[in-house]
Amino acid sequence: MSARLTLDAGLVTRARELAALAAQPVIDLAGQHTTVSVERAVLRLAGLEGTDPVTGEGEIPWVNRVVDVVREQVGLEHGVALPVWHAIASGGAGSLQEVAEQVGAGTARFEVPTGGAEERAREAALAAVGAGLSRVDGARRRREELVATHGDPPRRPWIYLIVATGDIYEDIPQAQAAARAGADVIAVIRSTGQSLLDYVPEGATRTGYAGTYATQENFRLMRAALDEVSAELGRYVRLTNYASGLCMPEIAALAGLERLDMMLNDAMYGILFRDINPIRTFVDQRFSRMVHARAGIIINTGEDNYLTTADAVDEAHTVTVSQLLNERFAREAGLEDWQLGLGHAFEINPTVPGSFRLELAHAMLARSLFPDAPLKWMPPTKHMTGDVFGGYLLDGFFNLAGMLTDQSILLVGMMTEAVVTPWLSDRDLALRNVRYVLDAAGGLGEDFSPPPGGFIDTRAHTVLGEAVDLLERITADGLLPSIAQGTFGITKRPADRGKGLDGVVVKAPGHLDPATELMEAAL
Amino acid sequence: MSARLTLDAGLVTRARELAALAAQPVIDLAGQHTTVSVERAVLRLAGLEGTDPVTGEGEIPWVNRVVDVVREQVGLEHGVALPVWHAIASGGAGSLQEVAEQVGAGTARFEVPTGGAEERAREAALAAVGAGLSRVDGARRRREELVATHGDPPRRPWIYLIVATGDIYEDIPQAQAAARAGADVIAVIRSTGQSLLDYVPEGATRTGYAGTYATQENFRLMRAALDEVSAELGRYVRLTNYASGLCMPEIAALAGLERLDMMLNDAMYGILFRDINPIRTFVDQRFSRMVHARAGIIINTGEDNYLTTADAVDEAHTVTVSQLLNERFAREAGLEDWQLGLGHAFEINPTVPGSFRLELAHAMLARSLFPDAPLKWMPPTKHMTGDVFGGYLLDGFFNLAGMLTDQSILLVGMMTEAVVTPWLSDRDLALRNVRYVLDAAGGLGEDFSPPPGGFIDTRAHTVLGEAVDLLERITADGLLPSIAQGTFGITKRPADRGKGLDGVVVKAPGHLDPATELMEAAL
Amino acid sequence: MSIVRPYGDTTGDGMVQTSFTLPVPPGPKAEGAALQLAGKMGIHPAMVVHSHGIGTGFTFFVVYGSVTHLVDLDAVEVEERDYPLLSPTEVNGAIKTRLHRKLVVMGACIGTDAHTVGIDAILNLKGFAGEKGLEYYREMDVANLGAQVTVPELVGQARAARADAVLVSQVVTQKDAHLRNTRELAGAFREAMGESRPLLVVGGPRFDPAMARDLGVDKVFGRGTTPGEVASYLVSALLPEEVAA
Amino acid sequence: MSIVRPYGDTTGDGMVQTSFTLPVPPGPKAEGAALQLAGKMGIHPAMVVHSHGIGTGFTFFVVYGSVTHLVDLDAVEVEERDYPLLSPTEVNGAIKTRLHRKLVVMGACIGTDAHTVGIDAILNLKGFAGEKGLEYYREMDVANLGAQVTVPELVGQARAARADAVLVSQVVTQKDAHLRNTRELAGAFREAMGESRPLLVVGGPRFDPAMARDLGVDKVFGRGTTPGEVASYLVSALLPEEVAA
Ligand code: B12
Ligand code: B12
Ligand SMILES: Cc1ncc(COP(=O)(O)O)c(C=O)c1O
Ligand SMILES: Cc1ncc(COP(=O)(O)O)c(C=O)c1O
Repeated sequence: MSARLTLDAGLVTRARELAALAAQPVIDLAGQHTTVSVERAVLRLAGLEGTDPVTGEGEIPWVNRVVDVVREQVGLEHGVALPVWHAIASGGAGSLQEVAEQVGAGTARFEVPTGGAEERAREAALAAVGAGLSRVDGARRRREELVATHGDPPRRPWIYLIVATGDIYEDIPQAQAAARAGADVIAVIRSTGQSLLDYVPEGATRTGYAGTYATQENFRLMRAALDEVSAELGRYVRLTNYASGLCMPEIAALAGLERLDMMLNDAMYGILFRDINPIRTFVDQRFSRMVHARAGIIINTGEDNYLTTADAVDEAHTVTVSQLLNERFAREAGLEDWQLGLGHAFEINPTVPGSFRLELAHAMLARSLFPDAPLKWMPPTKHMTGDVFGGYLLDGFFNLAGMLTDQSILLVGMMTEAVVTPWLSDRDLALRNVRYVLDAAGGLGEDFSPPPGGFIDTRAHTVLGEAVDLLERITADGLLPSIAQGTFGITKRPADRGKGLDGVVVKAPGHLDPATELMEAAL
Repeated sequence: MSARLTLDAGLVTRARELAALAAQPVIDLAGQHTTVSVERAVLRLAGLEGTDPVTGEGEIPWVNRVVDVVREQVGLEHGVALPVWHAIASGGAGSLQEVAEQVGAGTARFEVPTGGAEERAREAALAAVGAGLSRVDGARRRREELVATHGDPPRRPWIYLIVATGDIYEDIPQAQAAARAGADVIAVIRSTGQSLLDYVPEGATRTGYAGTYATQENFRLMRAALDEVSAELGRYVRLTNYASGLCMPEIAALAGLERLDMMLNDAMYGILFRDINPIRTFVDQRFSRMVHARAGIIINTGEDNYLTTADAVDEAHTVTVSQLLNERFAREAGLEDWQLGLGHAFEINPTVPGSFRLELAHAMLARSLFPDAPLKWMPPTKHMTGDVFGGYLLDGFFNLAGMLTDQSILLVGMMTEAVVTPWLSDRDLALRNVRYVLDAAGGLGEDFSPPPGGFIDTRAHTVLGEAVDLLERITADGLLPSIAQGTFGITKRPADRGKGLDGVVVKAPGHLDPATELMEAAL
Repeated sequence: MSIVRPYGDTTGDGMVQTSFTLPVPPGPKAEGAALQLAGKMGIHPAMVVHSHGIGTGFTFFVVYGSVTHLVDLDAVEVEERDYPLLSPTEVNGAIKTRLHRKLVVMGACIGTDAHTVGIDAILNLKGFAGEKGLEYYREMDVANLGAQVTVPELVGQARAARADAVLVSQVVTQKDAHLRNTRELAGAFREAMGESRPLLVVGGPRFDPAMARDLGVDKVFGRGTTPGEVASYLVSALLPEEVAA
Repeated sequence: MSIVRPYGDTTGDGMVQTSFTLPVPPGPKAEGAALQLAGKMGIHPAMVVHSHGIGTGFTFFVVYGSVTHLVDLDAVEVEERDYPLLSPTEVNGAIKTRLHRKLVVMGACIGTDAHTVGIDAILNLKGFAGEKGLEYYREMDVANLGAQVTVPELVGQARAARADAVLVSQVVTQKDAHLRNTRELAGAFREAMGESRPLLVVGGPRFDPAMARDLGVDKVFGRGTTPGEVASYLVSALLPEEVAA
């Protein structure tokens, strides 16, 4: 395959060793903590839906109310499962729903069971959450069936398009139109505010800003619409959303239940770009990745974002380092290589001489370092301007580079990137662009063979070398201090700051998280 | 150089042999005829300028009036030179200008001299035309000086841009703006009607349609404007026009006198696309090419045009055949390889699968077959539509292919190709497009190496093989009958039809064309 | 609903894109001028999202915004096809049964226009978009005079050949050459032949089909015309069914 | 001359390009609708040079033509810079001599907007377009609160720090979020601090600099703003020369 470079095997091995070393302390940390969102995700997997009609204008989900009250009454160190299923197992409530209603009514009284009661609560919790995981397994099997029936896209890269009107009912026809015009994957971006909400909104929503709220109902509606269009097209059209922000674990659970196919899910994005507390993020990450592993969901990591705040040439190696860390965290959580949609991006300033060849070098490095991962390649955004003609051209060269370097998932760029969230016509023009490139230049890989020692090969090795050097420094300093120093995306995030820190709880011995327990057991 | 294919040497040799065989009868024909325009060009080289203020609303040049009256009185079989300089040498007129005035007044009486009178007329004619050729030589030296002073464009391909407002005074600032924005060559397209005018208009003109009249004064004005901008930019900006149509020889002469740098000049374009009589064309061709050879002008041939009427894949080999014929005709007329801007074009329907790779194959075939010729590559026109976004992308891929295959002169495509003659902004956007491609992907040739036996190599050989087959047929049938059958551009042009046939005259023994004689002697 | 607005990403948002050049040097004043123009075009609010100088005296702009105009679909006047589309067999049949001789069709590009690909697409055997050209029609007698034919020449040839229909192509439109040439054509035929002139049909990519009357011809075809449409029109215009009935 | 028109390739030709989508299926009716809209935009004559269906219910158009509107350059209202551009040394000097203490500047992105690159470009040492950011100015005391700061939080912090100027960035504009947020900001400061509120400066790529008054803030900066411009403005607005004199 011409899109592969022959990388220095010693460097590659060293890079992976260092990534594992750097990740380990954080993985240990994740094991020692739980968060409010992990606990809420447990309740969601056990089937608790709906909102408290009274509190907060009826917008607060029952899972939030229950976790908050449990925390108030007995703390979260043991997890929410033991107190809740103790209430049920001990006859205090007939069902999980009834527990919630008691919380609503202010009559719930939780306690942490011990001895036999603990064992009964534990069994009940495992059974309830196990049922939810079975629904997740069912969704995974259903996806496999539908892919078998309708078929996968006929070629790589898969074409990935964004929909973002803020109104699920405008999104649906636009997504269907995009699929008919050639999109293989539809991503519904979320409203600007959602990632910092510490609850998942409910129902079909029409009021997002620059994105549509991620809700279980919106997931369901869009997945159903895409199933319809998949049948029509004879090609399974995938759906993506964001397991990110303060509710990452819950959204991962909802995605598993509603058969989403891919999820944006990055180990550090929330820390860097949403100022979410690092520990909160790493704990939530691990849980959400286990769910994704179980659900057969492909994750998309967010290294592209670094290049919007940092320079894409100077900081190219930070992308590589982050990909290696994301790979390590992902494998540890049970994800397989085919599920690792590691991210990178075409973000070099187009006025830099040789920018296109530098892009090729970076893209081939990623391709060669992660040969089995479904790499996701992001289009130019930072250097897109209001010159929509120049932008359309740049997107065409992005598409070309994506094809030449054998990327797996191509997020299609919009000529209006610097102007507006995509219009219907932008998406259509973007698809025409990518179609031209793939049809006209498909197979050009045969003629593309950067020579060993040439510009591309040399540049790729330079970046790999810088990545190994940085990993050496990170293992020495520790990953959390490195993040605090602004290593990624030149954004500094200390471990003791950031949003959502108050939702982090050190686990007590005997903490029960039935979801993690079941998922780990199945690995 | 990666942009070269290793072509089958046997096929290449055979192709050139056949082209020479096919061209010879037509070269012989050219030697046996003269045309009104060749004769007028002789007078122009001898310095006859201006128009008859009386005839035809003052628009008819003296050269036309003199040639017409000579023809009326004594026929053109001996050429215009002998009767005219006989009139002068015998004291009938004091100067060429006076001859013209006598023609205007109706008092001129021409005769074909013989014996000593013939010899005196001949000497006088050679001296007068020789003075004109010295001015052409002077212009050539001046160009060489200016190139030495200002320098050539820093890189290949040279960027070639079209200006075409119809008004020389709008053209000039637009041409200067284009040069400042990066154009290396400016072409002023001619008004739609000019090629069928059997005279060259005079003076600065402001009333062309979709192009500006080619006049000696317009040439002068534009060359002066570009000299100004060349000095400003420190880069010699070249000027191009069209030695084509019924006045091809005269325009070639004016171009030589006014220091134009390149000229569109094709052996068959006028026949096929202006329905000009084939014999007229081939006679005018040979003369104009000798002038171009002498003037150090680079010619641009018109094979690109075939692909606007014929299919660019099916008829790719007709382009190759025509290039080989143009090469043969050019060399025979004294042009050197560095002057052969053989034409070809990016005109494959972009919806054809693999269209871009097919374009690469065709472009590499031309590059490899004519390694020393400054190939001129034309952008997509036929498949450009009103979708200006798609058009801008296609032009970008054209630019990329031009760079990858090492073309010498790149005529920059306009996104509004299907809409309007280029706007100021179209030209500017087109230059931004080519600048992006050359800056961002320059050097990509290092990574581009179509393997022997691969798609590109195979396709190039297929076309070359088809070209040899067609040349075999043409040598068998004769070039004129082949043109009559619609071999090129699927347009049928019989040798005894077409415009300007009445301007063709069989030369008598003793015919004098002092220009040709002097130019041939200097070869 | 008969009232619509442009659609960016939400029904009724009215969003459009526009670009243009103003003969003013780049700067805040130029941007203000661009906004003024956008406002006059009905774009409100308008955003100048890009501008760059071209040379020293010009600035190019890209503007996005919402137009306040409403589009009334009921008020749209369309040159709807008011004749049935016939197959070649039907066309031949109609000519045979209603005319009892071949239909004489003459085509040309007039003026200095040398673009023959369009008229060839309509006339030549090869045709266009998968449809055969008029030469394929057994019952038509087609003469294609090619390009750069003068109007007097065309009138003469049409008269000599007793053409039933004259088809003229015009592709070059700079300075409205196509409109001028078409008017000249119509005038010359009127003058030379009066009521007995052949059916006059013009075509080309930049014509507005609604302009026939204004130009003095019988029919105008625009971009993407197919030979079958033209053949069908000729039958309906020259051999209306009632006449045959 | 103060009257100009768009320039295609000839002075006064008025040529513009526009593209838009209408919620109607492709066809002659759709083209007619596009021409109607173009006409209402003042494009006359207009050519629909391209159209294609998007899905079944929408059609995308590209239109070229000449606008009849005139642009009156004299009537252009420009938010001209009405303060001198100062170098960092001059800014520091002015603060030192006129204020006798550090100028306290607080920056943030408010609402749900998380785009900090713009405000960072103005505030961070690194700066923008070759100019150092305000943190580089010795006489300024700069606090950058980052993104997704709520308005009440910002008011509180500004009051506590006795900020002289509050700089707010807004990049997301969908559904006019930037305008809504800016108005909320102005209202909250007015309510909390009345006349003694800090100078309010907002910026972002889609703001129209002429809107400051309308939004209730002191100054609005648009795309491409440089730190030097902002520093110079702060000096002129907070420390006018007369006061010092
Ligand atoms: C091919 C082509 C040429 C070829 C023509 C070869 C030939 N034998 O026809 C060559 C290379 C010779 C050429 C030369 C020139 N060209 Co030219 N050319 C084109 C090009 C690339 C394609 C036109 C075409 O063939 N379209 C395909 C046919 C099938 O489409 P069509 O003509 O629209 O026809 C369809 C309909 O309109 C309709 N139709 C057309 N005619 C008729 C008639 C009837 C009766 C009916 C019923 C229907 C009908 O049916 C057809 C099928 O659907 C266009 C750019 C473009 N992409 O459009 C420029 C273009 C048309 N050319 C242009 C110009 C300016 C020239 C030149 C004048 C340039 C110059 N100064 O040297 C020269 C000179 C020609 C002259 N004297 O007229 C301009 C015209 C600008 C304008 N709007 O005024 C264009 C738009 C390019 C540009 N942007 O500058 N050209
Ligand atoms: C980088 C970027 C991001 C980064 C931001 C990282 C960060 N830490 O800032 C990331 C990847 C995180 C991101 C995320 C999102 N983004 Co974003 N992003 C961009 C992008 C590519 C570049 C913006 C940028 O950095 N420009 C460079 C800076 C220097 O320019 P600037 O902001 O204009 O600032 C200059 C001036 O405006 C001015 N200025 C700006 N602020 C201020 C303040 C003051 C006081 C002053 C004086 C001057 C001033 O001075 C600066 C220097 O000249 C743009 C697209 C584009 N090319 O413009 C989209 C864009 C802004 N993003 C967009 C969207 C929708 C989002 C998301 C909401 C998508 C989603 N739903 O997930 C998310 C969520 C973010 C959120 N909650 O707000 C949209 C906004 C659409 C709109 N017009 O409403 C854009 C336009 C892309 C698009 N077409 O969809 N994004
Ligand atoms: C990894 C990742 N997560 C999430 C997001 C979206 O942000 P938010 O969490 O605000 O929805 C992005 C941005 O594209 C991303 O790359
Ligand atoms: C070789 C050649 N000559 C001449 C022309 C121009 O045509 P005209 O002779 O009508 O000016 C062209 C068209 O681009 C051409 O390719």
